[in-house]
Amino acid sequence: MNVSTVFVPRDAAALSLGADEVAAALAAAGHQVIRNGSRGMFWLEPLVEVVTPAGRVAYGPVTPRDVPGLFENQTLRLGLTEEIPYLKKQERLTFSRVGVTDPLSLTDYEAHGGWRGLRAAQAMRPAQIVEAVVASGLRGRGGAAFPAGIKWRTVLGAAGAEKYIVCNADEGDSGTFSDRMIMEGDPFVLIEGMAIAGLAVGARKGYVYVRSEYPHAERALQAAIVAAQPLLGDFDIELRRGAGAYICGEETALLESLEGKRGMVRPKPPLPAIAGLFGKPTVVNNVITLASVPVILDEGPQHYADFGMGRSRGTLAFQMAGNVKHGGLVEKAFGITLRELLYDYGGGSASGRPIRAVQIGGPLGAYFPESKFDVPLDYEAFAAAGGMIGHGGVVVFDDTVDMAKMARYAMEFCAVESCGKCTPCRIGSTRGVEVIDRIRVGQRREANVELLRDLCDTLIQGSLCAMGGMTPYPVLSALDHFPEDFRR
Amino acid sequence: MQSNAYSGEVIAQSIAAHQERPGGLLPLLHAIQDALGFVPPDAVARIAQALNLSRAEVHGVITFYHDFRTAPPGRHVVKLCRAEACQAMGSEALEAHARARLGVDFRETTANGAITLEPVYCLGNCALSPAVMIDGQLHGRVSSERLDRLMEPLK
Amino acid sequence: MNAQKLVKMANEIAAFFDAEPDRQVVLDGVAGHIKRFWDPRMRRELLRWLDEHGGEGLKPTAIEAIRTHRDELVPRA
Amino acid sequence: MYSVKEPDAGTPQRVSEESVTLDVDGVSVTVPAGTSVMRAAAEAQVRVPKLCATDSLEAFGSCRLCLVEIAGRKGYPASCTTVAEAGMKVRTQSDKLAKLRRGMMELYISDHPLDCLTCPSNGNCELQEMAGVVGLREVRYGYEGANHLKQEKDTSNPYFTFDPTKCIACSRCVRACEETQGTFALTLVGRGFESKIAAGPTDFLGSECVSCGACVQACPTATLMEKSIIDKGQPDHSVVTTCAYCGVGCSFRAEMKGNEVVRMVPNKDGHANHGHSCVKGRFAWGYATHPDRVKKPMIRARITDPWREVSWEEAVTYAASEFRRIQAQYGRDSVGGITSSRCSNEETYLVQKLVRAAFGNNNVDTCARVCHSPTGYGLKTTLGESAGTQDFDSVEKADVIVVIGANPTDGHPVFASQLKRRLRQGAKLIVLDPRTIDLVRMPHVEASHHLQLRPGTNVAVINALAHVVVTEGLHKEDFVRARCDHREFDKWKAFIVDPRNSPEALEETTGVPAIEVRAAARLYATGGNAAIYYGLGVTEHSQGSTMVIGIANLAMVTGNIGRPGVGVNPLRGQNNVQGSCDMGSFPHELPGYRHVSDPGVRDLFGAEWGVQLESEPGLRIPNMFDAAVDGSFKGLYVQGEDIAQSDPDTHHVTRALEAMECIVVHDLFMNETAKFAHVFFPGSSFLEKDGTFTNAERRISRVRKVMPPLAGLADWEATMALSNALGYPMHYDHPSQIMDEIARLTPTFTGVSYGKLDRLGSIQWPCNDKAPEGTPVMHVDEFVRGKGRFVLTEYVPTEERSTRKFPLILTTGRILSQYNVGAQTRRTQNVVWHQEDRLELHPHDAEERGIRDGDWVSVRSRAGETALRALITEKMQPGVVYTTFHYPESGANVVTTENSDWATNCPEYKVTAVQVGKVNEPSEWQKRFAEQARQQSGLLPR
Repeated sequence: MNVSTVFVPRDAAALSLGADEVAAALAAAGHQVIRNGSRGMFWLEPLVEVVTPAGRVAYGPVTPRDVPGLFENQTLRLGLTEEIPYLKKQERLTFSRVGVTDPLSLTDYEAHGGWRGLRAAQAMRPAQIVEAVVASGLRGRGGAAFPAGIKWRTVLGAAGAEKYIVCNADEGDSGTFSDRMIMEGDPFVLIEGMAIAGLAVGARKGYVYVRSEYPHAERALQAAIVAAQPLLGDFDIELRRGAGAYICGEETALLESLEGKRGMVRPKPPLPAIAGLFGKPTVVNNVITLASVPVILDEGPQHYADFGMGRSRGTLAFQMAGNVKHGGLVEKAFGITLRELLYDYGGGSASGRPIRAVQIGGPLGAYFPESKFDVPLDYEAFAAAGGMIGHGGVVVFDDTVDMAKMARYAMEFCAVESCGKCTPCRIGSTRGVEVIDRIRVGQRREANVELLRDLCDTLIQGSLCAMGGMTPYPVLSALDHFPEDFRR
Repeated sequence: MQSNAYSGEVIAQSIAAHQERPGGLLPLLHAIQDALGFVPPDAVARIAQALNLSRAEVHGVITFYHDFRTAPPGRHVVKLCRAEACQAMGSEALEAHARARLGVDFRETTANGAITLEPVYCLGNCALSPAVMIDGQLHGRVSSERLDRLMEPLK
Repeated sequence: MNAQKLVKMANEIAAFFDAEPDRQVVLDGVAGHIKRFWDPRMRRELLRWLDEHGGEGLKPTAIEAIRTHRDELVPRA
Repeated sequence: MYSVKEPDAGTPQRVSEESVTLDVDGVSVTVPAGTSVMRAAAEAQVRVPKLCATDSLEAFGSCRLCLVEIAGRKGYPASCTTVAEAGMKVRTQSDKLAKLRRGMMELYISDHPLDCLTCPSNGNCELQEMAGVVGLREVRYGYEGANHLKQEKDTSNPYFTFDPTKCIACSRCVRACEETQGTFALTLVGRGFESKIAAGPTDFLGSECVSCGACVQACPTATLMEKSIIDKGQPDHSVVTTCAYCGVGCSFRAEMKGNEVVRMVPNKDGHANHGHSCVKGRFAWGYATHPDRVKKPMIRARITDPWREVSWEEAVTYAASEFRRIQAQYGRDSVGGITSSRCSNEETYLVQKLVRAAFGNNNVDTCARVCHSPTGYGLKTTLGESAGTQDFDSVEKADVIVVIGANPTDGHPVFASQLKRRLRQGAKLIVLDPRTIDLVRMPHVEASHHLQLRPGTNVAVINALAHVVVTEGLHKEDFVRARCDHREFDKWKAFIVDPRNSPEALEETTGVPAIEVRAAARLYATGGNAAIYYGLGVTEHSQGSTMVIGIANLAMVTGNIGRPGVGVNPLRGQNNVQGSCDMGSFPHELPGYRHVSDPGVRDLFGAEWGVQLESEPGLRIPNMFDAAVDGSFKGLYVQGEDIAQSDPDTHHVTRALEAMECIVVHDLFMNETAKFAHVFFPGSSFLEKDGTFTNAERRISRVRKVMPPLAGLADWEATMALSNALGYPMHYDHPSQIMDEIARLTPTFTGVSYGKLDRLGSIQWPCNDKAPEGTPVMHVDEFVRGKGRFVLTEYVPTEERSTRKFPLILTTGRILSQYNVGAQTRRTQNVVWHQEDRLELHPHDAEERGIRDGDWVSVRSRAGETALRALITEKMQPGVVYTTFHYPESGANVVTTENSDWATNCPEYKVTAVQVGKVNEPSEWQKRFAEQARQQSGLLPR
């Protein structure tokens, strides 16, 4: 077979299915192998792309055994990558380069529109940068959905020579991996976004707090930081590794952790924007939020704001996971319905059985039954339906799921990961597990269900942070939509 | 003795490398654990002294984060994801299988010191559940059979 | 009283005031201090030492100070 | 927690120019900006339920009991962490809030033992109280669930227990250890449901805990609980009084059952301590009722005779007749008295009055002679008043803090906590000390400069600092021109700029790198408000007074005098050092520091006392010893001081005491001096009498009687009886009358009275028509002496220097758990922290002598020899050794010499040339000491 240029992802998910072995086989066969990020079509991984005059042609899923004669293999051939409907129908703004470029190649990055946002920002006054982000309507993609520009404005206005940009890369929600894909697939865009944030608020130091469960992402991002640092002027970025604490995804706990302390949640006020890291004004944004900034500065805020609906502007990187046929990343403008995602993209359940429940927004997100699949994915609309989009994770369960068990797990997870500061979360989560256990074995069921609802109310209204405040959502939604599972 | 001298050296080097970092306690603890597999209890006083913290503070931090061990783990560490996406694809069965196969519970090490089994809450491989991480290497769509194959060489 | 001790004390007082450039201030200082802080029997013994042993062991400053202010240093009987 | 319940506003007070007005449950309340909603509610007499909040600690927001409703805000914000805003409408009670609070309590109680009736904090437990307040009626979770009820109790601390089964993880103890005490010995371990409080990886006794009691104070349950309460139960009433240990003068509530003390808790309203305490004042009060207390007067003709218990009348009559016999035989000036810095102002005043009016001479001195007499001389000479210039709170406005020859974390722990808090807020620290004291580097504290000088070179260093300030033009010319005497300044300037005073020239002498001295000088002169705190490391030198003057010079030349945040602050060793000096205890001064040679002053007192006063100064303590050896001094009344143990050159002191014919010892215990005494007056502890103490910041505070004197008479009553027996009548029904007399006679005390003390809590003198409520900061617009006076401070090396025979320099000090000669603390469980005095030396010096840690070593000087066990530590510099002097058998003062301060005769405890070597038996002196102790105890009544 003739020598050609092939792309084999270095994304951790692709590696988890043997991408390295495939790459090695292709290299052994004499091909020029480029390691790219993942296109986010994980059911096709390892996805190999071959450069042809017509464009990049995709094959997948590929195993080392398929490498000999791969290009003649019609069953694995997927046609032009860009034409694959799953990808073609997406609106990739933040992820435009992910899977396309070599994540660690500065020339690649430059060639694909990299640094244009930063250059634009360098020509603007800080206030102008902030107002551009405000105008774009970009909201925090970590889950809270707070307008990023407003947060920046506060930090810009805050007194003090020393300010910080903190990137929250503690992506702990089950069913999410978009932060990881950026860090592994296009780390420079995150670095560029942080540098722009630095210019906007007058910070010269940035920290990225990466969870320890992401060793591949840590290595990729660290290498990218080293490569890009010379281009960032006096803005310095340092990577810090978490140590196994979901709560450190909560911004104030994350700051405590960055300060070398126990990851205990701080009361707000004071807002981190006023008194954050080491007591200094601090921007704390999620990876996707910061990675979305360069395109906003490059194409202009209006271009970004033109996507989406209502007060949810731009796109969101939905992540489909769990029991779904075509799991992966779908970047779409807000407004798409759950049903479109699950069937038009996801292709239904992986098991082929009916989809019974979907958890959106991670372990603190509500479980939706089939009846709610037509709610448009928009922050407000979703909240109205008793859910939250959060970080955009969509975990699919088929009809074999025991929702009482999932409710129990929600409480168990809270018990495992609670920082232990406030009473409802510290004691309530453990009591929640115990009460659900009693319900499941039919012990004074009605009384215990009532107790469980009271406990959930105490958690929602009384907790110090979202950990305890939202743990009841999966519990109550399970109780409301799948009561039969609590009566087995 | 030999190992003590070695760990002492590691602790000293780690302290030297991270002492000046603002809020450098976590990087320092990571450096020690990356090299030794755990944070020896006798490191606490030295770390406290170096960072001008109390021993109690350092102890408090070590015990807060589940990553940090105060005793050496097995030669290999197998982490099973317990989070929702993996549960949706049968991770509980995989858990049960692993426990039975290794004869240990979570946070325990096999009698021959080969494998420590640990729970983990999401590895970011949720589209390829169930996910497992073995000595830092990620694996997706892990069936019981596949897990056995992966653990075979570790025993 | 132990004269040696008193001599040592007087010398230490003299050493402090010796830093003064103005001699009169030095002498007033030394004598004044002894008068203000020394019990009569101590002053009596010091004067005796000056008379009977020529102030042996005393620094010149101390001797001069005591001599020039002798009247004030003599305790009233 | 405070058992006799005090109001708790929940969060600390805020100070602000602007104020906000809000509405709490329909009540309009105005508070300073920054105040929490919880505190605002408290101001409006609305009590919001709470557990993790207390007004001594910053808000934490963990218990979630204090949730409220605020109009226009969603959810239920915690009132402790929510800042009050103008126009806020707050509701603290509603059905919803009641339900939520019950929900919280239900969770708490589901993991708490149900043993209220047998719990030591029963009736005084915030958890119990809150359960009642929120109306908890059932715990639907049951009690079979996961819990913390199976944990071990930690009883390792001698004074309090830690029972984790009762812990609600509110972290008040952890925060108190950090915010209040600044030790950081406590932490939460684990997380979530598994969160537990721990003293680090060990038990309390083995931890970094200094047993200050702040955590016990802060605990809302019985988790941290005094053993005395566990043993005796809750108190029924409390009396506010003042601690009798160090010069901080903490205000305490003696919590009582009848007339038995069950607990001492620091008083929140205490102006010196603001509710904080240390291990001594908080816990080490057991000595007051120790079996060793002598309860009956005793007399004997010769010190080799057995003691005979007699009535007060017989004892007093015998003592008086002896004093009169001696005066008849050897002259009026052959007797004298020593007042105590541990006794009250009133008692001290009476003793000096007795000496001056009844003995008819000025042979009165006080133990301040051997600690801070140079402070009196130095500050009076330069500033015009023999006292520190600031109040303690002033440190909270200091930007640069200089600690010279003091070890606050051991000697003045409660002030040290306040100082450390300021350092954590960013103030800079400079330490001048031969030893690496804890403040040089400890958790969250680090000195910018540690000038580790050689003992005895203080004056050289202070001159070098001043030299840098002036030669580099960093001094405040305008301040000096406006406030100080120009002629004296110009003379001083010429002296100080001389090259011989440069850091470079003195580097060899002091051992401090010139560059460090220069950096420290620049920081002090240019770093903002700069405050100097100093201790006995400054005064107990042959140039002690010179050093105090040098410190005053430096403060004046940099304009660091006369406002909050600056000043010259002596840290007084004992509770009433300042007071005993104020009360005219010095042989040359009448109360108010007025010289006896001043006829006007003598007439004033003479008229009030109805006697002719002696115009010549009397003997100072060391002079008394010399005169005794010399044969012209034969009788001594010594109240509350153990001169035989605390004064230097023990051999000399012993000879003097043996030469006397009547020594009356007035003390709580059979102390070392009593072994040479002919009459023993049993003393009364601070719990057994009324009076006042004056602390290091000139603060006069009340001491209140909580139990009758064990021996029948309070000290002031005994002194009165002795005076009457001497034929000089004294009649006071209550110490308040003594204070009234002091006020009549002393311009700086004119406005002081018990009535006003009760009203204001405490008063800092001067208190008179010019300052009716007292004077926190002195020398504000002008110095007490008018113009500030610069005085030349030539460095004159001490004659005590290391030689081939005595190559090391010994310096002495004290330790946190023990106090002075240890008479009190040795009779408490504080001994678990310090069972013996050790000789601390540097590994290098130990190596050279083949000494291993714990070895017995002899310490030899030209004065004498003793033996101690070695403690090898890097805290010492090579060539310098150190010991404490809390145990008589240690004989630290057998080694110290007769050298003393040129001006005041304050002993040079801090510099003794010694040799150290391994031995395997006690020294000759120690053997004799043991023998004498055996003999004397044999002479005590069975």
